[in-house]
Amino acid sequence: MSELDEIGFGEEAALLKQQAGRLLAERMPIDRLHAMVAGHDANRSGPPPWDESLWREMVDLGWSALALPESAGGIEMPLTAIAGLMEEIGRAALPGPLLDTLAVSLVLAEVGDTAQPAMTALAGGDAASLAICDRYGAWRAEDLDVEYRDGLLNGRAWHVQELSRVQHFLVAARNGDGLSLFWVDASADGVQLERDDIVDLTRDQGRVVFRNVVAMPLTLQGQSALDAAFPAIWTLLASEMAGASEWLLQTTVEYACTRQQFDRPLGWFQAVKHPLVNLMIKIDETRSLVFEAACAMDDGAEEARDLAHMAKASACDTAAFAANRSVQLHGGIGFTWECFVHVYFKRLLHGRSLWGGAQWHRARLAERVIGPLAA
Amino acid sequence: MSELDEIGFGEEAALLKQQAGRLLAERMPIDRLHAMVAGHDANRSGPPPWDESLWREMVDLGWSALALPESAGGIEMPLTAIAGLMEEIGRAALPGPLLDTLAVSLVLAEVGDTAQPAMTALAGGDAASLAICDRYGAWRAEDLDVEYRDGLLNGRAWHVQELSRVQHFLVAARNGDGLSLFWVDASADGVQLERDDIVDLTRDQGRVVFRNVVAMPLTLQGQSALDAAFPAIWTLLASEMAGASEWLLQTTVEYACTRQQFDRPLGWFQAVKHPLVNLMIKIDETRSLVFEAACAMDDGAEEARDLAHMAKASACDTAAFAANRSVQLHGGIGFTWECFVHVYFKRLLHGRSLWGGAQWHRARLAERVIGPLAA
Amino acid sequence: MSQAQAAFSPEQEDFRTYCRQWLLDNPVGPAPAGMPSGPLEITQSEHMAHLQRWQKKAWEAGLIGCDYPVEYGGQGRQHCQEIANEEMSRAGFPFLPNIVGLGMAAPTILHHASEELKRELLPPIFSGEEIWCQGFSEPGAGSDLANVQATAERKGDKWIINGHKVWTSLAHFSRWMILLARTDRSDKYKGLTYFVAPMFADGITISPLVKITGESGFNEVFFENLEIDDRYRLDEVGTGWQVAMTTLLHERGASGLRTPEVIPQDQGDGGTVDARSLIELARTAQGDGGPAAQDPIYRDRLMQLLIRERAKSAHERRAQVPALQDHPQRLALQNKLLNSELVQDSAALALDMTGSTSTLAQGDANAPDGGLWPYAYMNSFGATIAAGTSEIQRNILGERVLGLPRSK
Amino acid sequence: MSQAQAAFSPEQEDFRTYCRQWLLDNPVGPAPAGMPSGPLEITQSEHMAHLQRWQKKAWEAGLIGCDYPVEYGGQGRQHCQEIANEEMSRAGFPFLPNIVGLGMAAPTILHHASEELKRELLPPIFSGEEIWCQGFSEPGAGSDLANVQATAERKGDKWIINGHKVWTSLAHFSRWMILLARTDRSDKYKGLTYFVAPMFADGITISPLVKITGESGFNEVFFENLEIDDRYRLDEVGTGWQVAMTTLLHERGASGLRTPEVIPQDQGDGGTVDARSLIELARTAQGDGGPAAQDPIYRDRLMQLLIRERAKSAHERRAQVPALQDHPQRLALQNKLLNSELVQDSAALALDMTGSTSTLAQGDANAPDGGLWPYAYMNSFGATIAAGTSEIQRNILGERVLGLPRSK
Repeated sequence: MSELDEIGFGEEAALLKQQAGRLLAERMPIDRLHAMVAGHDANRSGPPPWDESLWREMVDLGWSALALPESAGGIEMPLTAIAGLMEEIGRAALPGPLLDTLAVSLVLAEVGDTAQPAMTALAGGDAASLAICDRYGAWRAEDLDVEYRDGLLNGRAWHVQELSRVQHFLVAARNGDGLSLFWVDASADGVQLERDDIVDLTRDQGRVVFRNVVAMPLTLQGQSALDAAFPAIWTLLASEMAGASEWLLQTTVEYACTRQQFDRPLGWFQAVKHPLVNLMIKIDETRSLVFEAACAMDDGAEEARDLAHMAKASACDTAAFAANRSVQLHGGIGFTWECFVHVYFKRLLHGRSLWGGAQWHRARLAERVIGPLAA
Repeated sequence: MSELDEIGFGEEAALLKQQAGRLLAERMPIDRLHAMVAGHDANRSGPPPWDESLWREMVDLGWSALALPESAGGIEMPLTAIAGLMEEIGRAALPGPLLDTLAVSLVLAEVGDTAQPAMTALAGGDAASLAICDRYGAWRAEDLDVEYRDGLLNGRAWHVQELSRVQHFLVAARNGDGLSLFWVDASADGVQLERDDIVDLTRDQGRVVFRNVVAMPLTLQGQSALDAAFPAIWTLLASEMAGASEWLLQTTVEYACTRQQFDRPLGWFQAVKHPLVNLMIKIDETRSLVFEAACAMDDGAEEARDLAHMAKASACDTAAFAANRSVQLHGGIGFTWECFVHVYFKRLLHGRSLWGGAQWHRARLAERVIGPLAA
Repeated sequence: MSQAQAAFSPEQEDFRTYCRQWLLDNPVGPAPAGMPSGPLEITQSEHMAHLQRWQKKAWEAGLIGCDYPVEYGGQGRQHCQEIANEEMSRAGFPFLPNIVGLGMAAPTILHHASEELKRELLPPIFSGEEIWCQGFSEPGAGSDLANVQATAERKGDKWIINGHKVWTSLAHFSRWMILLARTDRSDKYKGLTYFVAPMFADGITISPLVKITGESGFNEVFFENLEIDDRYRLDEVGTGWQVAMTTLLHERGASGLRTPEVIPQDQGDGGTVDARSLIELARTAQGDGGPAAQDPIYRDRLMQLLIRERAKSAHERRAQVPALQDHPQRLALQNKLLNSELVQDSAALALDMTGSTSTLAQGDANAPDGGLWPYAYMNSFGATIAAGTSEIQRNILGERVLGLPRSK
Repeated sequence: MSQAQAAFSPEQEDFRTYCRQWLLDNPVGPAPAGMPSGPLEITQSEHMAHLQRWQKKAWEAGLIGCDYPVEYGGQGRQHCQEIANEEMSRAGFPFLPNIVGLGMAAPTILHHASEELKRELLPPIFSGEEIWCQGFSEPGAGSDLANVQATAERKGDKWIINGHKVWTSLAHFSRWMILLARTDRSDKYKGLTYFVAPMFADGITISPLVKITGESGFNEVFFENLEIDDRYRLDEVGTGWQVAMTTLLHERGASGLRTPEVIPQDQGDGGTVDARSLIELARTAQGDGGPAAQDPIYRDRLMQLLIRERAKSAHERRAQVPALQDHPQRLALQNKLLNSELVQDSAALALDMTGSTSTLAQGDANAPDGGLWPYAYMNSFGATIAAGTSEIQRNILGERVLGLPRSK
């Protein structure tokens, strides 16, 4: 594990973030991304396009192993550093299973010894995704559609991200009264992928159907492994959303500085300037909470879980506001594919509902801070 | 009962509103009101000042009897007309027990024959106020502090408006499992008035303490009489608040047109102009809902209660926004007694919490429109 | 009988009875598959043809354009269009496809065109036989509409048009365009002239723009030496800005002359963006922990929208009482802003309530209400941007109604 | 040990130990009755005297002004004031009354005054013996600060001051004022000069203004031929605007030099406007139907405020990491806006939660938290208006950080 500097974001972390920013700007500038995803949207047949060779390169750089323990062949960077990287991923609206593979790593790290083979696969460069949600996107044992009985998985996991871009799924299933976790190959017998038709042009979402899939639990304490890992996962997603929101801010500011109406640049008008400032304030709120949450997790601080709820709640509100105002302030052009705002708009609306929306996170936070709601 | 015109607001109503506007502008312009209430605030001893002779004149004009049935010597104007009058009362921020006397009339009209003596007193020019609330401003039987037993009232009614400006109280008390209503003279044996020290400079609020006060129930069905009368009461209060909010809007617009900063009138800046427009929109929402609610009540339409909840919920939000923005947009002067905004600011904050705030009214509306919350 | 109905004249009441009967006698058969939700979303000729057929039938029955004079294809009635609109809406009649023609071109032609043009152009607008589009906006003239750069140069009795219009809905179906062009570079406002341009002439290229939703729906229109006759000019040379204001007044619903239109009714099928549909959605939609209709926070937000929506319809009655208003245009000029922001906020709430299922697109079998809501949300920006952005609407309200100094 | 603490230097850690010990050894005795909640609310001499005594003691112990050079009454330390602030705040030390002196006058004097003035004026600021007030705002110069009309006319070695300043907090206790005056009518910005003015001289009339709360707290100050020595001028004639910017930079908390201050701690007694106090309030406050803490809507609103508050404190750590920022001033310049609007919104939520009891004034026995909340709400507008309104703050952020064109 690399040494933390005093403040929680060391030179290594700064270099990683810088490297990512440069690589993505060069390899997947928004006009290239747009050309790639726009082609697909017209007919919507087959999997949504992404740049798999860029992904391989990211794997070679070690990014997909950043959250794996060193003991499992991973890099085990501080979460602050990984969150910094995710901000750049968001800024580029990059399609691909990085967030999901990191999320799976974080859960596996909570599982213990039985997760070793799975971690080895990830350390070797495989990608994985969480297959843990019910049809409403929640992951409580009693609601899950997937059930484990007599050594077999049956049912359907919903809202699985990066469906056809990963080699493995970390599956949550009802097992008696509890929730157990399983490691299932995407190509295993009885596994079938059903693609969702989604609004977001950068993601690949769908359902994984299990029909008598032979499996062995990684852990019977699935709920507590998920609970332990999710604060870090929320934080990474929040960071990614902050990065995408920042792209919208900067792009809209740029447009407001050049676009002239009434012989003035748009940004001269307070009706444009002040909402942009409000957006900046919201983004900064999210970014600081992300950093604070990541620091708290790296430190093992008690407040970490609260901060993660705060970060994701903030990210959701920031994303909604960023998406809304950047289309509006672009005016007519923002309503078309002539500019690229819509790609981020859709990606942010997607991220907003993933793994809990703002209101859900605030309700969880309230339970912790105020105490439970009386029944 | 006067004839309704086709649209619900006839010539008589228009004349009443006009007459009220003229009378109040002449007799209680804001500088006079301010001089009157500002003197009191310095020491806060004794009852807050008001113009009792103006009140007598209003009584002589019949205003306090507008909601009384003709059969009881009242004028029985349509609620639309009375709401129009209340808008002018709000515009003038007029201290005095008009709203409260009207509210009591509306409840008495629901009570039936036993209310005749009380209605006769009001028709004769007396003023009255509701003494129905618990310490939190609610009026459910189980929470009331006042109890009726063996012919005697004991306990304390909270948040009684116009405490020392009325001759009678309409009292709600627990009576066994139910809520009964009583007619009690302010000067009756065992009645004691305790004045609240309040923020609003135009109202006189306090508690009425009952110690073995001899009383006979007007009705045992007090809850249903209150329930039947409250939609009209909420509508009148909402109208009053809309009038006060409109005064703040017009006053702030005027200031924004004259005050110069950066060689421009303030209102030239969109950061000032757009909030004022938003305030106008909110005020119009309240005013239209008030009128629609009053029409529905005059028509006996089923939607009346829904509309009254909407009107008061809207009035509360409008009031909060009006108070907030008019101080802010006045800048430094708005933060002082050099301008009169603060009088309306305080009056509106008071009205906002009276007889249910925005959230409470929306929760009641939701019960009616969506259905009850499952326990 | 409610007071609102009591305010109708006997002529109106008779007309209502007539409309209701006609609509009963002429039930609308099944529509072609995949019908769009509104006129601006029409992309297929089959859908357009279906809608045009029904518009023509209703016009022949006297339900469309009925407040216009008989010689222009109307019925010479007074305040009857609102009755026809109500009855058509209630009957679930198909929406009228010629939205630009009916709402913008017709009133502008009525006020500013020659007698000859009125007789020529108005009847096929009402019948729906000639679809219209609008040629105001340009890449450099959005909110700043007067910045129009497309030129009209006089050449004898003709005008030569060159330039580039954008966001032109229905251009590919249109026979006519209302066109704002520059005839004088020396004065921003007085240098504009208003024309009606034949879209069937040479010199016009139409190229579709992709909307945020991924659908094509409007277009860019390029003029290259389009030649049009001087008789297609409305009003005087140099008065284009004033004429355009007539158009916008009607587009924003702020005029007395009611536009023929059919408001899609909520049929409990969740097909409309209104509070009732949202409440129905809330009964099933959930993120986590039960349906939104049982969540006090969503209940509160739903009631906030319901209140805004109900207030908007309540404006109609109060607008008829001068004693309850401070400025004659105060309610009318709010119309566009209230409608467009209410739809946007409603769709946003639906996205929140549907949680993870809000990610699903139109066409996905598991999408709530068939994927209506994310598309309603995206499309809502059309309304908060077009015909004067919400920011411009607030300027207009602040300046014209409140009397605040002009920001520009 | 948290990372935040690990970031302190050994000198800072030693200093913290010293502060903590001193504060333990010097417990603050009981205060006079009716102590105000902050420096700007001080109206009684008795309260002022009590606070001045404690400020002096802390200065003598080296806790105030410690990052300033020794010759100016400081200790010549580095980044130690924040330590002293934290420790004093934690220990519940009384707030420092000389807020204008410490936060505005001292850094301005340090950067712009002559050596002689620094030695003369700075030590009694830190000791609290000389209270300062600010003479920037005028009836016609609020947001448009450069519109100052008070004049300074040169007369040999003297300046003659005439004019009218407003919103002057603490004027009646002050020995000095930082004064912005016009020395040239021909140029709005370059016509200003910055002085320090003795409030004990002839030619000054102080007249109290009543605040929205009904309390007096600040003043109007009238100058009638006040004569001051040229040595009281800061920097050059005509550079007043630049000097004032130094003052405002420090007032808005956007500079590196930390102001000595004590942040009142929430002692569970609901005396502070922060999320913790609100949550405590919510456990008892109710409108109808149970305490607010059991109402999902209030819980959600409470969490929204808690999140804003926590993010604000999280800014401090991120501000130290250049790699996590896009613009060096981006977080610092938000400080004033975030603080003032958070307090305002928090107080507004408290009013909602307390329902009918929110009508009760300070002094009413039944008022929640002694009537704190309505007064906190009213006073909050002081902070959203003074020292650059929230509207001006948004202009500054948009222009300086985002690089948008200047609105003025």
